Amino acid sequence: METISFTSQLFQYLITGLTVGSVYAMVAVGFNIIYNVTEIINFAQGEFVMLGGLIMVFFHVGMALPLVLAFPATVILVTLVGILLDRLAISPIRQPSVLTLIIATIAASILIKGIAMFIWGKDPFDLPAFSGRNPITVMGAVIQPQYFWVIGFLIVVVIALSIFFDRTIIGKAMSACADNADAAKLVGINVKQMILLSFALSAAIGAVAGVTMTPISLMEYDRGAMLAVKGFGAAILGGLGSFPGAILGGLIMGAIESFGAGLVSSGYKDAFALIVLLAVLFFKPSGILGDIEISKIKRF
Amino acid sequence: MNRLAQEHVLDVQGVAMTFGGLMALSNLNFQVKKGTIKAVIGPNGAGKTTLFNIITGSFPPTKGTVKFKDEPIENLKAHKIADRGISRTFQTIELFSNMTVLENVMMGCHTCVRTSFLSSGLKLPRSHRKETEILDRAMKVLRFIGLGEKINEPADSLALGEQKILEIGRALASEPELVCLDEPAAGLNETETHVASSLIKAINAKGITVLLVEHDMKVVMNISDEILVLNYGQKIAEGTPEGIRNNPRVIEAYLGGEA
Amino acid sequence: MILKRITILITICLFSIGLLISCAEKPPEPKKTYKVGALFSVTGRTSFLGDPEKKTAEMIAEQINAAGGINGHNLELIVYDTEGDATKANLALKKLITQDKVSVVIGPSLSGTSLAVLPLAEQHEIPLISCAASYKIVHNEKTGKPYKWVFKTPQTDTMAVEAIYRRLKSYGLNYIAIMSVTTGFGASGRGELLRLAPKYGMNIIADEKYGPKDTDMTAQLTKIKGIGPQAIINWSVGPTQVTVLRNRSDLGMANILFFQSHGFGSRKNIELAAGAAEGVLAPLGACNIAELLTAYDVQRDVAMKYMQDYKTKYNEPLSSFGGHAWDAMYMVINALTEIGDDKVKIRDYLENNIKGFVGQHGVFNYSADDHNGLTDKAFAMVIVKDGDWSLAD
Amino acid sequence: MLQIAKLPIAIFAALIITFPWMAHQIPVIDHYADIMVFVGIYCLITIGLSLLMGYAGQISVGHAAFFGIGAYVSGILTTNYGLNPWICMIIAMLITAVIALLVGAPSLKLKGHYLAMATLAFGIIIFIIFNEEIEWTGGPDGMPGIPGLSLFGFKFDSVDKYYYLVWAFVLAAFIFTANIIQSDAGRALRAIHTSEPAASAMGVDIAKFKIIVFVYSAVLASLAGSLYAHYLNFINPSTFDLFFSIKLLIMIALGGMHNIWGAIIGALLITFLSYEWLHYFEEFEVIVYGAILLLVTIFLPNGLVGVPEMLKSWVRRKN
Repeated sequence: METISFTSQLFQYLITGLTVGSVYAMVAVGFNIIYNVTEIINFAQGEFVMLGGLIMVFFHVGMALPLVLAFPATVILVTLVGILLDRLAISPIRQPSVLTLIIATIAASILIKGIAMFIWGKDPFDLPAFSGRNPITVMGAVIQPQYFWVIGFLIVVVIALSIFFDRTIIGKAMSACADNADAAKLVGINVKQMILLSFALSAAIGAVAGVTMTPISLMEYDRGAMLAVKGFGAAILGGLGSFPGAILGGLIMGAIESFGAGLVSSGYKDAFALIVLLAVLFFKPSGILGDIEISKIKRF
Repeated sequence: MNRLAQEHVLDVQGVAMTFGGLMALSNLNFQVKKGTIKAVIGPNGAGKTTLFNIITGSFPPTKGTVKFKDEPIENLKAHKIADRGISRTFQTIELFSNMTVLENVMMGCHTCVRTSFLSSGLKLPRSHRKETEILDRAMKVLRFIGLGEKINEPADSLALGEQKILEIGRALASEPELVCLDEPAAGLNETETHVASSLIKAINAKGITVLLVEHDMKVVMNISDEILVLNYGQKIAEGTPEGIRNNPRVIEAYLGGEA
Repeated sequence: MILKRITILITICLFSIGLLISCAEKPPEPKKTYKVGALFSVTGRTSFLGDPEKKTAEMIAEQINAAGGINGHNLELIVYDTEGDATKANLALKKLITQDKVSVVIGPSLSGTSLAVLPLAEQHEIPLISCAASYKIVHNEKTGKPYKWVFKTPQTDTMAVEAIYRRLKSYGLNYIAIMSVTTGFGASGRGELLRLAPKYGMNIIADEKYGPKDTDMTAQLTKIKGIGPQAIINWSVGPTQVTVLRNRSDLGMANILFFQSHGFGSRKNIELAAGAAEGVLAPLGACNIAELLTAYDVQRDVAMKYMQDYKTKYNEPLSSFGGHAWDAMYMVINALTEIGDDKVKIRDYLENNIKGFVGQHGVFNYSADDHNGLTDKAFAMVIVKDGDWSLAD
Repeated sequence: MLQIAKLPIAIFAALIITFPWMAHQIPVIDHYADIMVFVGIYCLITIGLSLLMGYAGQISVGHAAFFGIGAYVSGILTTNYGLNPWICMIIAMLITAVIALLVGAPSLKLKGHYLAMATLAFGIIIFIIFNEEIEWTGGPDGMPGIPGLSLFGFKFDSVDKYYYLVWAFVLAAFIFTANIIQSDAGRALRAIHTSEPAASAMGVDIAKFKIIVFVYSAVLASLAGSLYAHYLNFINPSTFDLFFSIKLLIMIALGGMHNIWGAIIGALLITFLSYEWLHYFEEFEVIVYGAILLLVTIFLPNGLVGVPEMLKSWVRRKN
């Protein structure tokens, strides 16, 4: 009987954890983009991921578009959904309290889920892996080529975002809104537009996460909520508003789940990640890389 | 001016405060005599509000002791200090904007009269009696500060001057021995400033010790018994208004030719 | 004061709205219909059970009415969605009984919801045919007998587990790893796997779990790989049972014998597994494998007809769960045809006259001691070969 | 002065008392009394949550866990140990209070989204425990055979009897909570909500107040859980999952957070929507539900209790 050495097992847990964690990290990054501009947590973030996966299936499998066309088409379509979300659900709210806005995003997520169920039904869908399904063996651990795509796209997203926020005028304007919306208004930045942009951007990132994870884990209409919860956990663990924090948080959550399932108890694996999260919060109330001073300025 | 009592109600010894390496206060010593009005002045960033926050328990000092009526209070939480008899106002108005004028002042009575969760939930006669008592006290304070007519208006609908007065009233409702007023005249017009100064004097006349931070030199010189001057977190002078007016270090550091 | 009064007014309005909606929906008084109630988890996380059940039941009701009803009586099927929620199931059953006045109830789809409404059926004395797996539904632990008013159509987990264990024993394998999803379906299967292991001399050397929305089970499988069992048994439904197969094949564990539960009964799963399902074994009921049945098999005709009807009507492959509703529906139709819509008579009919009933999931023989009525023959061991089912023998 | 008028409470009580009779007069809403039992159970939770969220300004996305702890403690103690259900109910409330204290003390130092995540994490952990500790809880399949309630030989064994039992608790909780809101303690809570520094300068022990309210709302949820378990005679974990916590949040927000009546109206509306009215939309149910929520949040940011105020200001503008 073929077995696997303990070190290889550990390595396998790590690889698996990082891949799952990359998806959480991308969701968490999406949360942060919107949080930084608006202070709200967009609970429909998980639905962007779900839509990314299902729309990609429609383009790539249903319409047989090649990958290079289907991928951007999916991202554009989900971005449009993000824009619609802001226009239809967020910006019409006249006296927004943070909690009202959050409830609005929860309502929107229920609505999107319902529409997705109506369009795609309740069954899961598959997507062919981008570069085949022949796994590679490294140190006794098996790695699906798709894992590289997931982790790779996380890196691409991170680099693209840091260039966007540090080097472009729009990105800097968005950062300004994040720091102080009133001051940003005074210097002539259109805050409403920045909010719209933040929704578009995080929808696009959600779509990327959905497209890259679907070949690994399939996709169905009600996957969004759980991803949103995990991504929210990752964002909080890393420190809300911090992009490196989101990535760190996501990867840590993924790794704890994987190691917890492998080494301790698979039934309690989700609980382990959350217990670690609580422990971190009790010692550092603003998350690992969160700034306590900044979190004091925020209303919520 | 009231110079009868000479004992110290507040005694600040060797207080220092650093924020992440930045020295906001260093080795500060001073006393406040019972029944007097003491003003703390100094340029922006001199550490006045930091001093207030330490005295009222927003955070403990890095070093040093603060004694109120001979008992150390520097490590007590804000609400404990309030219970001991120190109340305060804020530089940026911190009224309870979702409450009426009356409720704001009633809130101030929290230190003296409070009901337990259970007895107020069950509406025991005890809690009802206490509520009446709070109401009486609050009405008395409101008449004293001259807002007796506006008790049912929402606090945030008042004019700025009235809001400042209301904040002072709220601080008085707890029947404190020491009130700390953080820039009571800031942003007020001349009439309002005048009202505020006479109110402060009236408070003092009731035997309540007043510590205030203020930029308006007219107010400070007019009402204080003693003045403490801070610059860069250090005491550069202390004394009577007369003495401060003529102190060369103060003139150099802060007053310039103004006074 | 006025504010509060208006608030009250609104409350009254809300009540009235509810009232209006209810009135508007009131169906015209039918001449004489037989009313059958159904509780399925049509939406929510367990819709994979309730959705095909509802479709099946509605299809059968339509067919019956199109053919002139039951002895001239129209068959009215009233379906409520429980969403897999115990509270909703409880409310819906009471509504079926007191409001809709049905004479028999089919469902609920889940063991949990079935156990939740079981006392109500007993209390209100209405026959209920559950479509859920757990043996607890038809086994009163206090008396050791079935509950008087409750029947069920699906094979119990016990039968599926025994089918798998017997097969393993015949191969001479006894070091096994089990995996299960942390839902009612998985937990109940896991319970039976653990309970029956000693009886069949099975050593469970790994017992791993995963959540119903998990995206990857590599960690659990890696642990199992490290332990090295002779066979793996997985108990889950929905996308996770496909993900498990894919992860397993990625980890190069395809050479370890792999059993799925009877929840694997849809060709879509083989398709979604994208080749990773080859060689996987599963105990399945007749309706999954109608084409594989020999011409002599009594179930062949009913299974083929159901499969074709379902495909024609809904244009999607059959799920074995729909078959449970099929079985329950036809038992009820038989009862209504024979003795009318009296509740007591229906119950007695089910208990005494369902003998040799040829259904989708086996041949049923109900009795006073057995309200499930199936034997272990109800499952055939099936293996995935060239992307399709094939009998394992 | 914040005064909760007595007349509406009296009218409300009268409505509640006569409702089963009224419902039974009209066949199509005959079963509404049954739904109202659950509305009552959820009202117990939302009343506490409304005090916590609307008045003290502290968010909790974990109250389903307290609801579940109440239900499971009652369920386990009555079925496995045969204890008197009323005693179990009190034990459950005590256990919940201790757990709420242990969880609340560190959590309530957190702010905003961090507090939301901490309570959410707590809720999920408890849910996992309900699922995993099969020996105690029966696991995902649930725990059948929980006995009903009776008092001095009087059995609460019909819908109407249980209805009055539950709503008696609701009315008591409502009046208790309304009294708190109108007292010194209620003012202190609203003070904390507006300005923590000012509140503590007034001598308000913020940490203590937050924890008391957190524990109070948890205990109410626990009571609701016990009542739920003894009514359904069955519990399973999925009743107490994250989505129920979110549903409670929606009830509060939809009803109106800054008014205790909002807790009642929200529970009423959401329960009837999801247990009864939306049923008629079949597969569109989820879409309609989402759309209703969204429209209410957009057009009634203060919830349904804010409607009279909106109408008033609209009329004022017209004149």
